[in-house]
Amino acid sequence: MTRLTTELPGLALKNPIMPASGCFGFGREYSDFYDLGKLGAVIMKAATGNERLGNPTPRVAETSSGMLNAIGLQNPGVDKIIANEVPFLAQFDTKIIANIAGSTLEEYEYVAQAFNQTNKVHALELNISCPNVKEGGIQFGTDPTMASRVTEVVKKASNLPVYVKLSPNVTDIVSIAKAVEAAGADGLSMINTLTGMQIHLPSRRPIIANKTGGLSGPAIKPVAVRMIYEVSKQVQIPIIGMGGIKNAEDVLEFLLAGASAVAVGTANFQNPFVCSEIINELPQVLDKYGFNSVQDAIGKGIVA
Amino acid sequence: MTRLTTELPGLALKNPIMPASGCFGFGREYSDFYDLGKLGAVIMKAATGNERLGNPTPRVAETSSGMLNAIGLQNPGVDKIIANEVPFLAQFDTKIIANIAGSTLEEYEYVAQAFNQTNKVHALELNISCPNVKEGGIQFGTDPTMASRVTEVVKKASNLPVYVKLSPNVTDIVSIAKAVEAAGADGLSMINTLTGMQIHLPSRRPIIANKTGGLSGPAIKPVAVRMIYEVSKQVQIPIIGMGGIKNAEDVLEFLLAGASAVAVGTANFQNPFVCSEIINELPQVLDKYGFNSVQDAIGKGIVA
Amino acid sequence: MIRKVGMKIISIRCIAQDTFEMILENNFISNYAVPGQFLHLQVGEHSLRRPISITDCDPSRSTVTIIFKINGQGTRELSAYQVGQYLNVLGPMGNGFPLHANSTALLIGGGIGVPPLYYLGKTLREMGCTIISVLGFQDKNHVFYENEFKNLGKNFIVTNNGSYGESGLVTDVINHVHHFDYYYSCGPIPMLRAVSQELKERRGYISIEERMGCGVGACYACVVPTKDGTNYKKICKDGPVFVAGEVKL
Amino acid sequence: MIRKVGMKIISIRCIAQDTFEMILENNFISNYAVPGQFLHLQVGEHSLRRPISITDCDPSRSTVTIIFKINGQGTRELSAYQVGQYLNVLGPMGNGFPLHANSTALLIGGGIGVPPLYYLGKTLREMGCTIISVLGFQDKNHVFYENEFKNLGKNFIVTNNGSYGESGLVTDVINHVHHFDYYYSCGPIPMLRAVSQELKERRGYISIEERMGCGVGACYACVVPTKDGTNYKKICKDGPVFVAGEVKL
Ligand SMILES: Cc1cc2nc3c(=O)[nH]c(=O)nc-3n(C[C@H](O)[C@H](O)[C@H](O)COP(=O)(O)OP(=O)(O)OC[C@H]3O[C@@H](n4cnc5c(N)ncnc54)[C@H](O)[C@@H]3O)c2cc1C
Ligand SMILES: Cc1cc2nc3c(=O)[nH]c(=O)nc-3n(C[C@H](O)[C@H](O)[C@H](O)COP(=O)(O)OP(=O)(O)OC[C@H]3O[C@@H](n4cnc5c(N)ncnc54)[C@H](O)[C@@H]3O)c2cc1C
Ligand SMILES: Cc1cc2nc3c(=O)[nH]c(=O)nc-3n(C[C@H](O)[C@H](O)[C@H](O)COP(=O)(O)O)c2cc1C
Ligand SMILES: Cc1cc2nc3c(=O)[nH]c(=O)nc-3n(C[C@H](O)[C@H](O)[C@H](O)COP(=O)(O)O)c2cc1C
Ligand code: FES
Ligand code: FES
Repeated sequence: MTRLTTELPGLALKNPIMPASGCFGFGREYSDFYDLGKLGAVIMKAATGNERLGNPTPRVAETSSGMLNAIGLQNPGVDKIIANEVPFLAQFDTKIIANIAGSTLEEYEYVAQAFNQTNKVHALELNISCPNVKEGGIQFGTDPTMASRVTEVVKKASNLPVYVKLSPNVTDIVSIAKAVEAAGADGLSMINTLTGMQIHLPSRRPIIANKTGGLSGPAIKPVAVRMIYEVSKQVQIPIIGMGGIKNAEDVLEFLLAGASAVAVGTANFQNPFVCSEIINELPQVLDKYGFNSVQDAIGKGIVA
Repeated sequence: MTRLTTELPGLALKNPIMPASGCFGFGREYSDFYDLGKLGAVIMKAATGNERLGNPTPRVAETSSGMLNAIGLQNPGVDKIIANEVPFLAQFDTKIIANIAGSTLEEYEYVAQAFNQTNKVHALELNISCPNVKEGGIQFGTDPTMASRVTEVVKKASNLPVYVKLSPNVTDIVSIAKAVEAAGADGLSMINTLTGMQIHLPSRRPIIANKTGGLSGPAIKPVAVRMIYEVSKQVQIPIIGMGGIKNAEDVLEFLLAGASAVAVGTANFQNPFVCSEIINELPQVLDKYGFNSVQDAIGKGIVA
Repeated sequence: MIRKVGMKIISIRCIAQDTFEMILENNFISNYAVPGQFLHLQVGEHSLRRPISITDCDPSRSTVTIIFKINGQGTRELSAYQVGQYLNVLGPMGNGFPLHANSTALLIGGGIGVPPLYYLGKTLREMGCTIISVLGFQDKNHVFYENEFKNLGKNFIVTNNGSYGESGLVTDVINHVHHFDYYYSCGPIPMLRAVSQELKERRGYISIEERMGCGVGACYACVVPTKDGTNYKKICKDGPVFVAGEVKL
Repeated sequence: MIRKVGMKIISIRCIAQDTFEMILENNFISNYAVPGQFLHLQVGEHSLRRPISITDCDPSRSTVTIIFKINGQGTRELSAYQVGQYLNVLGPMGNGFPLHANSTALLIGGGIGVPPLYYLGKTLREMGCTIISVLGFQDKNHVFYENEFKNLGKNFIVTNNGSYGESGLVTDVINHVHHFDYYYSCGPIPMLRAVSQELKERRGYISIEERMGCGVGACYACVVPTKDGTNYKKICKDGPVFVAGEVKL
């Protein structure tokens, strides 16, 4: 198994595979399918300061090789997550990453502090890119100054390593990555969803009640790979890559592009066993393409 | 047929369907499949001041529900296009839109003037968004000031209506749309391709020799619909919509989102008859969803 | 417990306009599924699975019946599957209807809400219940399973345009049915809203539809607000069956 | 003229490791396709079609044979198609090989470059030519159509690891073949480069592969620079067959 290990700040992972935030709840449902201890890590659903009820339904729509979602950060609030969900996940031999979101700097600060006080969470993933939150969430992710401010606040509020999750809906992702690196981010998580819309012809209305939603799934994989490639050449901090991963070959593509670990989102909905199956297949895929280990593949895409 | 007509500046179209730039050459090849006179218009492949040989191969790659391309604007140069290609297209009872590209303002100006002097071209599509041109093409499309400058220059250089083709690789497409509207654009064309990358695992290299390429096809349709919807609410000028259209229902979705006409790109490669088939199916699709005419559907998405 | 299984298609037939009955073989599902539960079907390469209710189970033959209507691309493709092919299925999903032995049950179905009521009615019947069913369809061509429901007890068919059975909406008929202990309803939201309004003094259960992501309770796509609006229930996990009045329609 | 046709699958068989021969029925293609042309196949819902050379045509039976190797997802799916299914095909595409009656032809194929040479050899044979073929494969398990080529004339098989026939590369064998009028070569670019270098004093034709978009000459995806580097040729429309030396490999 050691050929699958990968090491990121605060996250010595037995393998590079983790479910993506929002696509795995807090793990309970998937623990009926396989032992969560098999996973490199679990990224929890976004936590906010208080409970949020999220958006009206429909919240999802299918698109060609992808889906739109506008869940709207529904979650019971950080305190209940710490009380009810973290202890459940902590039973498993896996790392726990808390995805944190907020409408204000103070909210991010509060949530970060709260997770910091549990000693069961291994890292924070700073969601500055959720396209479904109106009050300002999107602003944090598209402006380098805002992005670095929220990063600084969260870094100060906790001792946990902070992975800033970047939005792909920007002209220049490299400048945002550099800004949050300068602000102290320990790593990056990329990409979040692309903003999209689908109109239901019979009703003439957007399918998603929130009008727009975040596009995920294989459709966006080329955008993710491009952005990870571009950013990895320009920053020193490691990247957790995501966007359309379905199988172990996709994982290798992300590693070659420059990711040090990956997250799998939408694919869990088609196949609840997908993360477990990818972990099983990864050694053969490394063999097939001539890599000794995950470590050996990271950033090894040849772009001469 | 009058229920299919749509009227845009300089373009009284018998129907809203046209092949997208770069996906139909200069029409010759497709004229073997059907009468080009059936089309609302033809958008020609990009023309530059001088001949361009484009990028090394491979220039295309397949992705989930889409493709990447980095042709690199290969074309024989505007003078040869005017001498050899425009007269061929002018035989058909259809409108001709010239897609113009350049590395400098002077080049855009030169190409626009040249097309203006023929009296066979009905409109210009200003390609400020080709992600495959290094010398500045991408800059024009991602910065509102640059975008309005090139629009002004082209407007001055010709009497033809100018449709500015916007790049989706931006944080705020509305501000670019508004900038080019203020600079005198007669219409918008959107969207061009999203920048993406795919890595070939056996060779560990990007499949596209140019490394990155433009993502097109059904994968990007939700992004196109969202952007057209957002922009159409904020500008007065009409939009030619494109991005992943494959059938008449997709066309209606773009009309509802706010497009006044549409272009079909990648789908021509799967099915060379696609534009002709869509024109045949459109009346039934209008019936099915209760619209009298194309005109009746434009911008009629209900977003309350 | 939900499992991912391969279900072999044993038969497929068109039973009404755009409406197909498919019999699938799988031991696990046929043994464990209860009325009101659904299957989460993978159709082709579609990114999201399709939730389809269980119409019937026959554990002795290891079969599970579903009925679906062509509603979009996925169900259209499903209707083109061939006998002998396998479907990739998650199931059984969600919670079934509460079952009250020896009671009188009023089943109220609309369109593609009718299928789960058949397995429910059959099961209740076996538990000594008296069954009355009121089934609404668009028109004559869309009516299905009339005989099957007649075999369970008294049955009324209602069509919007009166082309078959009573004319109008299911609520026009249930008005006249007074003797029952529980009602069970499944159908489009406007129908469920009307039914639960009409029968607000009676005890009943409703089964709700919503677009789904995971189908297992992890993604929060398929929620419905609770009556007081202070919380949400997940249809895939807490439902699809709810006590009438528990959630806001 | 290119048409979009439905081609019925008449047979499909595995003829070497990962290599399949498929016989398709279509009157138009079988009558009009010439050696060196290819079909542009739609596989499933893939965004791009797959170009596959014509291995043989039998107008009397209206059949067209293709041979393909599993190279990725599309060819893998193609190998799972069943007899009786129809393939959506554009064809015949591109230009064929120039044919010189009563000459001696040296056919040089590598791997999946071998298939088009069979139809070529058969046609030249019917035109009174003498055929010598040199076919390179990875190893013994990948060899196919040896007998078919033997029926056309003298044949050499070369495998990279010597597990069958001669050992090494096709260039190691063609070195020793001096008596021919024209050579015809199809295979991977490095092989074509070596062959055309080796035989630069001889007259010959090569057939080239490149990733394609439209396949009809409209998108400029599949270009190859001309010898002097001042221009490009489109493989799908100007090729795939070129006079050796005409383009830069
Ligand atoms: C619990 C439950 C039980 C159901 N039982 C049945 C049944 O027994 N028979 C039957 O015919 N239909 C049933 N439906 C509705 C069925 O799921 C949809 O008709 C089907 O998903 C439409 O898929 P499509 O590919 O044809 O439509 P598309 O519009 O192409 O589907 C696109 C996406 O929207 C979703 N979607 C579209 N319409 C609906 C809908 N009405 N409800 C939920 N998701 C939708 C699809 O699942 C898919 O993710 C049930 C729905 C739910 C939630
Ligand atoms: C003119 C011509 C004739 C050909 N004749 C044959 C033949 O007779 N038998 C045979 O086995 N193969 C032949 N090939 C190669 C064949 O087209 C590829 O093996 C096939 O397209 C791979 O598809 P895939 O889905 O398996 O691979 P994937 O990697 O999944 O394909 C992804 C995309 O890349 C393209 N692609 C990948 N490899 C190649 C390649 N080597 N050449 C061109 N496009 C490629 C695919 O067409 C597709 O668009 C020919 C290619 C050309 C250009
Ligand atoms: C239903 C759904 C809910 C999501 N919720 C969150 C979230 O709460 N926080 C977050 O940072 N990302 C969220 N995401 C984004 C994913 O974590 C991931 O970045 C994105 O979906 C791309 O990966 P994929 O293509 O593998 O799904 C969500 C995605 C989906 C599909
Ligand atoms: C092979 C290819 C070449 C293209 N060349 C051009 C071009 O020369 N000029 C331009 O403005 N857009 C070009 N485009 C973009 C298309 O015109 C269109 O905006 C885009 O592909 C989205 O539409 P689609 O999804 O229907 O293909 C090209 C696209 C493709 C796939
Ligand atoms: S569909 Fe995911 S929670 Fe119900
Ligand atoms: S594939 Fe389009 S020009 Fe050859």
